[in-house]
Amino acid sequence: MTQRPPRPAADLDHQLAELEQEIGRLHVRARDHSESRETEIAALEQRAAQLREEIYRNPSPWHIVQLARQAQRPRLVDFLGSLFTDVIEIHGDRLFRDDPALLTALGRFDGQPVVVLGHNRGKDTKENIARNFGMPYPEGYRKALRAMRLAEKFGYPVISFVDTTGAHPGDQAEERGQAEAIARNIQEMSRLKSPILVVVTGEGGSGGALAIAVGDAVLMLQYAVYTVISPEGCAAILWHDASRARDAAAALKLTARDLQDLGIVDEVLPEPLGGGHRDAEAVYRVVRDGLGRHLQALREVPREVLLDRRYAKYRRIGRVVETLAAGGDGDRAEARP
Amino acid sequence: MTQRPPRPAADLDHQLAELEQEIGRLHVRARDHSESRETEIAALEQRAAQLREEIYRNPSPWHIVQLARQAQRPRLVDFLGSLFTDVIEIHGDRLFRDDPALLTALGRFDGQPVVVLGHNRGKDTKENIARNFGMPYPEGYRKALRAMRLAEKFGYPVISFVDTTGAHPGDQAEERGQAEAIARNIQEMSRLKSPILVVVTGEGGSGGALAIAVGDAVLMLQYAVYTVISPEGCAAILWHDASRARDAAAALKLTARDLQDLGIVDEVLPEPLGGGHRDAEAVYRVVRDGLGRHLQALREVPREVLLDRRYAKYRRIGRVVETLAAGGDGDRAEARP
Amino acid sequence: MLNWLRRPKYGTVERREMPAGIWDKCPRCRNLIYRKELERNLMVCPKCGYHHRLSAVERLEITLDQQAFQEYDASLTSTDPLGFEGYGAKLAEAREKTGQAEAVITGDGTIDGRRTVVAALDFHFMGGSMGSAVGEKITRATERAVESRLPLVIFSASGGARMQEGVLSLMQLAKTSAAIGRLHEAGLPYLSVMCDPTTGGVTASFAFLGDIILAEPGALIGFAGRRVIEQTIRRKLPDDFQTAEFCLQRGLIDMVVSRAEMRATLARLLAFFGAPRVAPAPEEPAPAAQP
Amino acid sequence: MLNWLRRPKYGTVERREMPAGIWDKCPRCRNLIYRKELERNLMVCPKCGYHHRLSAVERLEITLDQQAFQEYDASLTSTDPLGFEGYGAKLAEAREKTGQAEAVITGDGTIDGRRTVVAALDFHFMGGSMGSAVGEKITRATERAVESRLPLVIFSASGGARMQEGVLSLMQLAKTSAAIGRLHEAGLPYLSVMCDPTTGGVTASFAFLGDIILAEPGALIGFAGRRVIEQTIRRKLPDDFQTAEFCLQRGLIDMVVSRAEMRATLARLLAFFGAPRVAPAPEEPAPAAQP
Ligand SMILES: [Zn+2]
Ligand SMILES: [Zn+2]
Repeated sequence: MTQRPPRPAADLDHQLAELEQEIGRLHVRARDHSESRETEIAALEQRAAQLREEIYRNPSPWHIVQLARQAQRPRLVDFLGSLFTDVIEIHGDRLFRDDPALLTALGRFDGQPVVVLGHNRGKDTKENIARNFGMPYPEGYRKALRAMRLAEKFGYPVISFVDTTGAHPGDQAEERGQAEAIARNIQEMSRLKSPILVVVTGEGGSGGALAIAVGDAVLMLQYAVYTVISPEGCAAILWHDASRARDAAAALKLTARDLQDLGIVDEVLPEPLGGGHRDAEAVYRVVRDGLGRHLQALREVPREVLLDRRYAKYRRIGRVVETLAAGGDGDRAEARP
Repeated sequence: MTQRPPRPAADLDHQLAELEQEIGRLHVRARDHSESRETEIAALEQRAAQLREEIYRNPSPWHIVQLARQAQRPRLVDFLGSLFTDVIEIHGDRLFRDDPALLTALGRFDGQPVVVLGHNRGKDTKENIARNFGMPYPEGYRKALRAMRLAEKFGYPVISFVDTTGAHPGDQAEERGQAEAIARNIQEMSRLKSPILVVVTGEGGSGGALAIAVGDAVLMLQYAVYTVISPEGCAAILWHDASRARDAAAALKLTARDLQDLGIVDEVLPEPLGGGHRDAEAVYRVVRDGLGRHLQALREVPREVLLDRRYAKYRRIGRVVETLAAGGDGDRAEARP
Repeated sequence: MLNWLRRPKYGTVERREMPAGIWDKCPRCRNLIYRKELERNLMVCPKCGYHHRLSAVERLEITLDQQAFQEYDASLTSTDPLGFEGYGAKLAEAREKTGQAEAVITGDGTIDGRRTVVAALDFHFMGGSMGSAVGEKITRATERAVESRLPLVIFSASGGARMQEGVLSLMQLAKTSAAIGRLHEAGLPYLSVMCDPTTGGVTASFAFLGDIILAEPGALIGFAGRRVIEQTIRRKLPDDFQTAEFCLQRGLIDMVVSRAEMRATLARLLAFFGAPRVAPAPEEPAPAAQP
Repeated sequence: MLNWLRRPKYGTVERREMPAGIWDKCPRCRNLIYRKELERNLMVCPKCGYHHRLSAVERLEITLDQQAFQEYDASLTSTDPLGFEGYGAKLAEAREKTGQAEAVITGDGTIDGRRTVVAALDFHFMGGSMGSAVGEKITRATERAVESRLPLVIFSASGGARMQEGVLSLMQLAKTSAAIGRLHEAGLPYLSVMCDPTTGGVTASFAFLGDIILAEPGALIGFAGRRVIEQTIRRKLPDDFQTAEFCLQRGLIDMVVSRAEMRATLARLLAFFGAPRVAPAPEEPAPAAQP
């Protein structure tokens, strides 16, 4: 894992905020007093742009958490519309309820039939309330599993889009066995006889994310995050101080680059400077390109090899040591593949 | 299908009821007046016994419906206790609820591991209310399916006991997809890679029965019934007269012998004269014997042959004609195997 | 309606051959609708969207490409295996009324050029009830799909099992579901379309076993009947209980598709699942309505 | 307690080595219970049946036949892969406190003469949290079960994933579940025993993937924490929420088994599933408590 020198991201934030305030004040004064402040404003804005670029170029993990949570980030329905053709949404777990937080669909990618699924976050509050902010109930995971079994029946690849703060922390989700549903999906995905491609596009929140994120290739947008717990939750539990979320974000190694270094993410898909919401088309391009390459590679892999490789891929994730082996000093070892 | 001459079952019923009343009156009089009526009573009781035997020996379909509904008939828990050893009940569909109307268990039959399941009717009102009178909710069928998949994983035979008036006619059962659950079970049982033995022990009511009744061998106790609709329901719908249930019972061909004639039941297990509740041990004996023989035969069948035979068994059930074939007169034909 | 489908040999169909210009009262919105307009609108009320029930012939006419239909087992019918009081007369009456030998039409045809095996149940024939013949025809059609490696599309419209055949009719649930099970194992697609009403034994067998389950708007879909449920729970059920929309919300079906969109939706699904494309048949004049 | 288990090499266990005659207050019924009596009763309160939490060593001691245990990977432990603030110190503390290198003990042994692979999580070790080492040890044990064609029994007691290892710990859900998936495909039995508490990532992976799932009475079993749920739904949860009994009623587990019955129940299940029977080991005197 590479360590990068710490950057004073907080300072940059602070400077930028002050600049933006000052620019605002100048605009108001120019309007109210009919003064021309153009030169002054232009200078400040140039400085702000520089600062922004500096931040964008080397965003801190906490900045990246903010980018991942950006409300206007491309969502599943955007990817569905831009990367796939002949999309037909399918509904329901055939057991209890159709969970709008998790979308499943048939569609074509590069003309080939695939099954697409993912967390179905909305663009605005109304959509998000209707879709429970992309936090599935157990029936959402079971709906995803049904779609994946459909894919398996026909040998179609599964493409899964991960974008959730996590599982739904509600009593009914517990009563209907969300732990069981997540466990079941993880197990079934590890053995599903179809290629599985995963793209982490926004927030990859813990079990609610992993429940649809076990695959042969896990791609991740540059400013997405993927984490075992939210930085806020981590700071609250470990340090009893939710305001240390910024530190937790850094400590958790939740960025795409970190996760690539840790062997968890297979490819980082670069985003436009400042975040995917600034140029959605550019995001679609890198996702399309990434999916295309990996799908092509996976198509050629025989089914048994595919399953063996998938197993080996997860098998080796983790860092353990034999503390007392050979005299007690400890051999550092990757998990045995 | 053999046709038997009609018997005046109703008359016998009537005569017996009158005799029993008269015997009762004599007993009362003997007690109240300290008279000895022993000879008289003995004569009447002999006559009643004759009548009973006559009825028992040739019960009408409607009598058999009554016998099948007899409250003291041996139930699943009795069979579990008497035919199986090392019984361990297992619970739950792993989805929504543990349905007490449907029991699933591990156990040994003749020392061999099997999975046992069935409708879990109680012996008294309290038990029956707790178990919804053996009428499963969707989660009951799904629990049964889970148990069957467990059997399949280990190659253990499934032994299923059918004893229900039918599926639960409630709103929640509908909301949670009881049609889907029944259909799923029927399909999965038709393809399950384990031998399946079914014993219809009491009432085999429509879809609620069939949901656990698809198998390689379907045995049926002599005074059990198996029907597409209750005689009362049939009479009400077809003739708008529920009191014609007796006629419907005859018309529906719901007795074990009738169903054997129709190729639906593989073996009729004889019951003691007057019904299984009069000698439960005798019932256990015939069920044990029947299960033992069929299980032994099925054990020797290779898995693929088993599935092909099971398919063929159901494939040929039904009576159809080609009405207009070869000039329009109609060739009677069994369904093509 | 297109009125192109080759009619079966059974009897004469008089269904809806009323004098032109007649008006129908919509059973839902109570508006009077000009019959021709209703027919042009695929028997969907232009005022309220109510989907009138269609016969199996009408269903196939509006779904399949013209001329491409090859019917299976047109003359197969149930006998009266139990000697059930009144059954023979009812069968005869249903045949006379519908012009069909049984409550389902099966065959293969194309939808927008995609070949598929297809079945359509007919509620007008003894409530679309499944006896031996319906079960046998569904099963044979399913087996043909497996043999020919074709998809299967079934339009259900049924009150359930045909009680006049006793347990023989119940066993058709097992027979058809077993055939569908083999179809799934063979990796072939099965699209189930639930039309108004799809209840009882048909829901508890093939209708709920589709890879994709579609339904017409407002279609009644359920296992137990509303009346018996209300008796059990001792209260009124909500109006939308057991409707297609209710089932969609409960996760039991995939989509509710209006009749106007159904053909195109099926075509897209068949295309997705790789149903074989056939060259479009040469245009021929539509045949006269009756042979 | 039997106190026969070979102790791991790590540190000195001081757990419960208090002077004889001490009294414990039961956290549920508040009665004072004589420590020896509690131990004789397998750490179950004789007054109210409260099941005290056991260490992994205690769990194995009361479950396995004496002397038959062969430990796997005793010295395997998590490193601090993320350089996470405070993690190293916490690990060291947990090791010192429990005498274990990690939060799970794995190995094989016999239960009533039936050989099985077994794992026991230790809630006293960082809340039984699953980091790389716990995931790795569970996975290796599962793979050993497959290689040796042995059953697998896992006693879970865990607060979930170990957040100090970030997504590496989350990925242990995938790793262990994949291994369990292979075990199922190999047709080998897996008995999952949920002890108090089994929550978070461990429930969302191997703990809920047992062929048979058992739980101790009153054990807390759930994915999300009570507090966060109450914040979400803005009301109090019932007392029995997320208990073993609650899960049983919800169809999520197979049985609730008291500690007194657990060993016998596991033995019966292992016998049912055909776990290989081994000759009983010759009686040896129980070893002294500490090496
Ligand atoms: Zn209308
Ligand atoms: Zn106590």
